[in-house]
Amino acid sequence: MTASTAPDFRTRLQDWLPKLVLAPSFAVTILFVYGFIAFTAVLSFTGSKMLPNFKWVGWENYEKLWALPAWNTAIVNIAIFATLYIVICTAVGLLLAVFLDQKIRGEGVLRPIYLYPMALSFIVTGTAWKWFLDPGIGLEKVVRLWGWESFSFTWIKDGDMAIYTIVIAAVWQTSGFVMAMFLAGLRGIDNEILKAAQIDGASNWQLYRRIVIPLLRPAFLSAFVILSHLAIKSYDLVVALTGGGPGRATEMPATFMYSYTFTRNQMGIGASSAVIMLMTIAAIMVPYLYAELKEKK
Amino acid sequence: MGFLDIRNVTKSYGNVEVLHRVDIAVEEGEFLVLVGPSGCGKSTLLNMIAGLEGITGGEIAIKGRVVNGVHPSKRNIAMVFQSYALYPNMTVGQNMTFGLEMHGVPKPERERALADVAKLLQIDHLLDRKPGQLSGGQRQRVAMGRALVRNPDVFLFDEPLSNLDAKLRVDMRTEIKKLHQKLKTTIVYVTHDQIEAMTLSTRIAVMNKGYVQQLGTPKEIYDTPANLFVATFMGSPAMNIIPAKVVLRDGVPHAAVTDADGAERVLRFSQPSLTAWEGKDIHLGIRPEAITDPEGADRKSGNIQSLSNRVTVTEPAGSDTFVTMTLGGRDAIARMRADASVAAGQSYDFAVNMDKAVAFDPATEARILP
Amino acid sequence: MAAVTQDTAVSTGRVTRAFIYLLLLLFALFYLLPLYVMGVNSVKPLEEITGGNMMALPQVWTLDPWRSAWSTAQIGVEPTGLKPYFLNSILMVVPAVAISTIVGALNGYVLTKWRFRGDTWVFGLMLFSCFIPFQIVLIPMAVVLGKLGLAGSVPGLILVHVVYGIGFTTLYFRNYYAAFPTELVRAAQIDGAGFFQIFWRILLPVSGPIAVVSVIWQFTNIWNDFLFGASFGGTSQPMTVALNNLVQSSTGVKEYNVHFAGAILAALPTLVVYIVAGRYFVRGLMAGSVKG
Amino acid sequence: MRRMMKTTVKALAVLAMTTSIAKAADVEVLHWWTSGGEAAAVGVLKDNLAAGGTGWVDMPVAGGGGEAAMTALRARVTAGDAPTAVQMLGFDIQDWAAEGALADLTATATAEGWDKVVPAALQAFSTHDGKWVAAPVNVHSTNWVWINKAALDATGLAAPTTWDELVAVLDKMKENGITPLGHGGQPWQEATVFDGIVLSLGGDFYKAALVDLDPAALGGEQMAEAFNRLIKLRSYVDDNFSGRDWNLASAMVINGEAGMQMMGDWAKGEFLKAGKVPGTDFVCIRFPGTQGSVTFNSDQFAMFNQSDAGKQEAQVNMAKAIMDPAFQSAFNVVKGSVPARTDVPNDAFDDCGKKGMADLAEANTAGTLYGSMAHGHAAPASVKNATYDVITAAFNGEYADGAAAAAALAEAVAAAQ
Repeated sequence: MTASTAPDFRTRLQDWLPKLVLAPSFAVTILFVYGFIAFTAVLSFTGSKMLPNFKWVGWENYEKLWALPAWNTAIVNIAIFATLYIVICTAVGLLLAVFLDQKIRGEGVLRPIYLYPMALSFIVTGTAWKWFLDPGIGLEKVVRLWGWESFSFTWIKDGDMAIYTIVIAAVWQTSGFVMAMFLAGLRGIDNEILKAAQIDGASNWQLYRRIVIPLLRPAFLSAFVILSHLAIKSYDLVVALTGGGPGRATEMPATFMYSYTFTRNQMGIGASSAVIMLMTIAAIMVPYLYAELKEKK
Repeated sequence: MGFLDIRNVTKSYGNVEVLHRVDIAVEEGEFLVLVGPSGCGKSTLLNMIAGLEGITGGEIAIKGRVVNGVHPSKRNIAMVFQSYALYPNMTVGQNMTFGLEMHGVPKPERERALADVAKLLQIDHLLDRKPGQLSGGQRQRVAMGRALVRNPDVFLFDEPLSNLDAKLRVDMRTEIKKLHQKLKTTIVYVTHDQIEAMTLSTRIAVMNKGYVQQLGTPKEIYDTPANLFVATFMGSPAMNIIPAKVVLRDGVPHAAVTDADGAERVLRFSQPSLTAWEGKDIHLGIRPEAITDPEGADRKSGNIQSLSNRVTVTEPAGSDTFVTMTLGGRDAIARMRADASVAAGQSYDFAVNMDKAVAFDPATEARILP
Repeated sequence: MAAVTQDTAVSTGRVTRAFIYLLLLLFALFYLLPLYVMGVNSVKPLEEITGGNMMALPQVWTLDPWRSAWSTAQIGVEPTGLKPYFLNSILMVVPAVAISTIVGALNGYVLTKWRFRGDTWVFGLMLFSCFIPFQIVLIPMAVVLGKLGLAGSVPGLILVHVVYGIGFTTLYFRNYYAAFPTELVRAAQIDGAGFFQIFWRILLPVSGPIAVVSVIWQFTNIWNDFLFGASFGGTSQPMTVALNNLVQSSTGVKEYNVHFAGAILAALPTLVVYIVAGRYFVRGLMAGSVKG
Repeated sequence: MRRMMKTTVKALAVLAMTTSIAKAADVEVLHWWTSGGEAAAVGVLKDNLAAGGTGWVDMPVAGGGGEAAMTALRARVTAGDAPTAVQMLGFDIQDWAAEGALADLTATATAEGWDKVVPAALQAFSTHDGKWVAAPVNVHSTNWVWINKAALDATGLAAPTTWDELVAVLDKMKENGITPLGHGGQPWQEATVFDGIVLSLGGDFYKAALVDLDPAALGGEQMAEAFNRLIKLRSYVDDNFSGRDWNLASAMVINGEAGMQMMGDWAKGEFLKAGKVPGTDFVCIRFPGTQGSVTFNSDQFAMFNQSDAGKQEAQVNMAKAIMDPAFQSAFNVVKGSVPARTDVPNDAFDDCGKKGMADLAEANTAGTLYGSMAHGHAAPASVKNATYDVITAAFNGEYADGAAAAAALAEAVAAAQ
């Protein structure tokens, strides 16, 4: 009996290969994501101005940060923006997906129309949006030219309303993508379930409310995650549309962080705002990831 | 030393041992079936033979060569999967020769092997199709063909018939049996279906909770189950298990069964050795076919006992009629000839073949050996 | 009406359908609006824009803004138009998309078919990289790129985009491969196929739908990136930076028609990708990423 | 797969090599002059350098008055791959010099006699610790007002020279049914206007408040008055101002929709481009009350430390080329600004340009040449932006009155320091 219990070379290699293949990605993630997060966290406790330095200042940056009115504006704005953006995008996306799923003629044409905004950066569409929302040359003027003289749409110029114009543009950009996700979810639902529900006497409305929408739960979750991280990261949208204005009424955490880190030479404060943003993202993502990965195990 | 030796094999995931000291020696040409409920460890064992899962303890040897740690492809085995695992992007022909290609077999040789096997399985006309275009039965054949082409030392089957409908399953079962008889290959076959196990195997390993409960020929397993689990798992309808007490009548051991109304029925054992169990509780095991109408009783039996009882349900199954009664507070099933005239609610005199009865120790659940 | 051949088994009345079509068309208008604004103003002379109505069709049609944006507009010191930057973008986007997609596919393959202890942790950690705001990694990234000698070069940009793209691509492929029967992998192993052979011969041929999703996603993200391009592009700046240079001059004359033409030019590749591959996109999403 | 990787790696290596070869003895210039006129102006510099055998590797990054470029610069410097020359404004030069990142040009400067021809106020930015670190290209003056001649004539009043006259003109224009003040609601534009207002309250006050950041001046009564004036100006602006680009505001003045715009000298380009003639179609005046004083910003090229001798030589060549009077003239004629050296002949300049040069020379001699706060030549970026915040808020009516705004300004500046 040839009693060699040691695995042969090829087998050992095959055992290690998967890990070897994954290792670079993992290492890169550890360095470029977590290493950099740690770096930022350290910076947030230093007196870094234009370039990083490591003069320890304790919690000073955080104290300064929370004392800044602009940061508080940014927090309020992101709360308003994220809520409206996620809710409206989901609603519009779902509505379009459900309607598009009714064996619509021309779906092949409509779908790319709904989807294409996702393909464009706001560097590209920012100016067009700015114009469109501008009362002097945009919607307001056009509607007035059409004869509705009293029409008024001056949100982008109004410190209290400007944040809602950002919601409009953001919804424009991503609701098509959300639509695609829901559409995929809808197409994945077993037709027999729908037939069964119809035989049970459910009206169309009941059918969707009681059967279809609950079945779309995974799509809802994916949409929520994608939308919430887009909301928190939203930067070029704000820059292109309002530049943070009127005044600083549309300041958001991402624009705030960028300006303090790079244009105001207060890298320490910028880093502390970044840390708070990251903690917020983690607070949303970690429970989701945990639940998601736990279930699939 | 067998052709395929499984020696003291254990498997653990972390601290949890899922397979406990399995010891099986399979001879060349043998058809071993691993049967058991899901989660019993049978698939794990099969995967370990295949090399798809590591071995925690013990050894597996094929043709005398210890294969622990040897890559699946170097064990000279072939496997047929439950889902057939046909590569969806390849044609049937490519599917079947993929293994040979991977092993560096030259093309002409591959073509020859493919042609032979395709002819054997009558799938020549399917070779250019994709798996998606095949019916369930055809896929099953292709999956087997893929294994056959390799001409391996050991064939491993992982519940290959469970995705087929009832009729096809029976047909394919016969087909596999024929193939085995023709090719005399060594097969390890996993199933949870005890009929497949009985019909196909030359030997069966009944598994539960990571233990081999019993290893034996189908007849051994059926007639002399090692314990309550094997007794109830093998056979359909399952063996009737009735709580009873051993009493001595005229120095001969009898099983006393007490009904809910307090009435006691007594059935004489054929095994004198049960005298030692006098006064103790046992579980009496009688297969349905050992409880019959008096005319249908086994004439070779030396110990037919009469049992009068009320019929609760009758289920005519065409060839037989199954009759349910209450015995010792439990449902017991009798298997009558189809023309036995019996109706629900009636009282009836059943004939019990006590030669086929077995007794189990309630504490250990093991069969009390004669 | 028999619902058998319908996309869904829901049948709707005539009035409802009219309403649905109306609503869908209204939304289509809403989505098309900015594109219309850009398109219409890119074929007007400048006076018409600064003086007039942005929604109106041009009185004088001209293609000069397009010509100018493509080949003669001032981007830096040279009046090169966007043309040369287009090539820079392609040189960066193609390898970056290819590498991140392949790496994502391999990762997804390992994470679903070669599972090991702690693999979900590894995946979770990698996934989080999708969610970090890129502004914060700028400075440390610059340090690392400098150390690697990749600063200000196309390979450096590719590295950056791959690093922050693999989170998404891994997610897509992992979800997709999770639904792929593991038995096939086992069968291939028994057939003697190695780690890479299984990947190339068995998994990759059926990864079409999810590869489309991954490619579309990566292509648009990388093509549209400005921050990394401006910071790490060095002398091989991508299209977005050039477009930004064209559009964002602070103290010069603003040629809006050229800006719009340039914007559409810069967006063309992504637009084409979405329109051509859009149908596969939904299919790919269906196959992978929204499954629970 | 392995083969593919190999080819990719090879291709990348080739790419990397070609880029590094291209850099060898050239100047790599990071700048944000990307629009037609400006870029053409820099092109002159490029051609001059090429004539002397020095190549030019262009790295333009536009956006937000150099903000994007500065971000890119930070990334480049952190990566240890600084460009050879970078367009830079005011305090950024000082900040980078303080980091020790800039090359020393003193030898060249001494040989060429820069300190005699460059105004002292500019030198304050071009030198650090007595060493020359940057070569100034131009001087923009920011306290200009551009008036539509027809609109001014319609008021029957003369071009204003004091605040009260300005208000009178603006009121009259309002009566005439046009928007008196064409303005774009972006922080830097509001700050530009504010610069003019503060300067009109006295050069010393400007220096005390915005340059020296004296808390008393920042929070004092004069500052309250300045904010009151700013708030007053808001009433002459249409409701649609916010976010508007400055050149759209210029267009309003050009079209006669608006009466005047308060903007730096670069606005002239818009008027000229529209075919308007200075003196006949539009009038350029100093912000009322600031004649004789100039707030400026100056584009300079800072040279970053290079170890390579070839590159150092290229830097010197570039610095010399920038300071060449012929280039200074050619560049500034195109750009609308005035030369950074005072000995450049004004033949090539138009009326407004000549006036700008004369004003600059006058202010330089009188000591009334001040760095513009709005354009980062009065205080460091953190202070500048904190100031922006208050100005923009005040302009948008977020403070009850000038005094409240002044108090907020003093506080914000203190916090940012």
